[in-house]
Amino acid sequence: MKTIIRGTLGTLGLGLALSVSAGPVEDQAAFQKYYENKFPNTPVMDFQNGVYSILPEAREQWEAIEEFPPYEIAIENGEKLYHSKFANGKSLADCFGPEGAVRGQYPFWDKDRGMVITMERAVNECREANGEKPYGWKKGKIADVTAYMSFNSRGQEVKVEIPSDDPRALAAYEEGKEQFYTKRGQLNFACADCHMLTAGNLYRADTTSPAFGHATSWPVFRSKWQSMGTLHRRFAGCHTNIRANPYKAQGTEYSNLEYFVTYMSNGLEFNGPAARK
Amino acid sequence: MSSIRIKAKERNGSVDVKTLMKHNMETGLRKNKDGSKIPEHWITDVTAESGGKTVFAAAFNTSISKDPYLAFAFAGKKGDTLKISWKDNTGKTDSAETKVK
Amino acid sequence: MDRRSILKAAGTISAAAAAVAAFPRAVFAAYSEKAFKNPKIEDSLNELFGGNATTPSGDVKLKAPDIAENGAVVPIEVSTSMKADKIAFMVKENPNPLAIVADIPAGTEAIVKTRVRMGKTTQVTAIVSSNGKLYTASKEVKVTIGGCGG
Amino acid sequence: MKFLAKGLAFGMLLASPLVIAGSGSTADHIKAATDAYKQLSKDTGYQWTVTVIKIKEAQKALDAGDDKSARKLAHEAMDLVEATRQQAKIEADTWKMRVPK
Repeated sequence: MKTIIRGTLGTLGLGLALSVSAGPVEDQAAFQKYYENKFPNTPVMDFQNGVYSILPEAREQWEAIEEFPPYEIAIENGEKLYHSKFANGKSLADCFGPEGAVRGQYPFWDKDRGMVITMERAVNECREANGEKPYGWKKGKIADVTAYMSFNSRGQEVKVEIPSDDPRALAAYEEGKEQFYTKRGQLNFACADCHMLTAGNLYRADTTSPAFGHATSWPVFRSKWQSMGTLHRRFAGCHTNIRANPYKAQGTEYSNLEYFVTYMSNGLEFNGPAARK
Repeated sequence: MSSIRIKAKERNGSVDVKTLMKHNMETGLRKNKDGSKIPEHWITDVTAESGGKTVFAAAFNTSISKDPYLAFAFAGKKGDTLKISWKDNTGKTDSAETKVK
Repeated sequence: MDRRSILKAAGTISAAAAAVAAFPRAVFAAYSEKAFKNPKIEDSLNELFGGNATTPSGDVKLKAPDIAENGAVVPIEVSTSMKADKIAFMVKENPNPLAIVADIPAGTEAIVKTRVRMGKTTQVTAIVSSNGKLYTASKEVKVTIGGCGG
Repeated sequence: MKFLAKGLAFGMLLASPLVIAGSGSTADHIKAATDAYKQLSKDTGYQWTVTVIKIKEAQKALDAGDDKSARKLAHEAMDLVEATRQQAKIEADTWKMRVPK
């Protein structure tokens, strides 16, 4: 199987003229197949565990960390924030229900507004609609609140939809896709270079994770940060690593990228928050 | 809220204890942005008591990771009270109690 | 919620009183400057156990990764089937190798898990005190720096 | 290679006649690099951190009265903008071949 894939890629390398006519459904199937072929020993559902799905040595340490994960403190903080009353007497629970177990509904395409709505955006919009200031996008309270909501949503299926009756949704998906596959920054890396074509290889001292499953486990407590962070914080960090100026968190670029990456992981389960290196 | 989270579960007469203590555990080696050293500040001692006696105790160096994690096991049963306390080098203390599950 | 916090500012009388109340038994492992702020493992052992003669033993189980994912958070586990009264853990290349000393009173199992920091690739050693003797297990942990995660 | 060289020359002409001509004040050269960076970023979304750093260094050198270094840094920044432009141009189509089928 591996050789077939390689052969195909080789042919593609010659044929720039080939169109990208495949739709999201075909994209997704080919994407997931790619990883299943590349990592035949990884059970499909395990891809939601990031690099630990392919790296046994690191997985043992990760499991030891998960015995009492550092994000539990964030979940507790998040629970308090989630239920604390706004000035108008309401709380996030009025927007997202008693436990905020809504992770499986995001990100989604909002036809009325013509944009991708992420869970972080929905949280801040709920706050603003109730006369509160929005949280920052990358860390702190937004990460705590979404840690709580994600924790209560564990096990929900990733099933991002790209409504076929709105061409703008497909356009947003295509933008995210292009973002994923284009080389950026002075180091000239695409997301796909590290996290697809050479996923599992060492980059200096680190093994890159498969992109299949990338969007399932957020927010994340990263040892490097020694704190919680959102997916867009990580996007920005990755871009900075390859010497590309990051885009704004929750801007169109990253929201569309999240839309694409999460759609690629359809069928897995949301399992955040998580601990990562 | 206490800085200490405890999980204590009994199995076959033995209580598995896992605890996480929120503490910066400053090594004294890190520097502020202005170049001045951040003074060392860390938990030096941890004690676990159950049924009026100490069931576990430990002393830490600054090399224990931030938000220290500690796991141990002692002879006990469901419903026992377990109290865990820490003390740091500035004299601060904290403690938390839980019932064994 | 049956958790009660007695967190108090340092230096106040109540904090001092609380500290005393929380640590009624001086016989148990108490932090000691001489043992912990000491670059020499032998000296630390002398301070802790009144001797520094050690014997490697297969009965001391040390679990630590071959390659640390992150040097700031390295999970370790020390256990033994021997009847132990104290367990200690050393990180040789750290400025002060002694990381933790744990008391194992009667009725408590000889197992300790924690997470430690190590600045570079180093030998780590678990020390078990049993019947007045010290038994050890050692291994090397590689710490890599650089890349996207570290 | 021919394509690359042509693209480069073309880009430079478009973005910074000042640099090509070698005339204008160093401040102009820094501004030209800054403008070119911003315009390219706006047009294509391609933006390199190193370019911003170079521009800052150039400004710093200029402020310190080191005109020669400042000018050199400004030109290096412009080179980076041009390299970014090439990346954007190449990637406009090339990314498609990385998509698995």
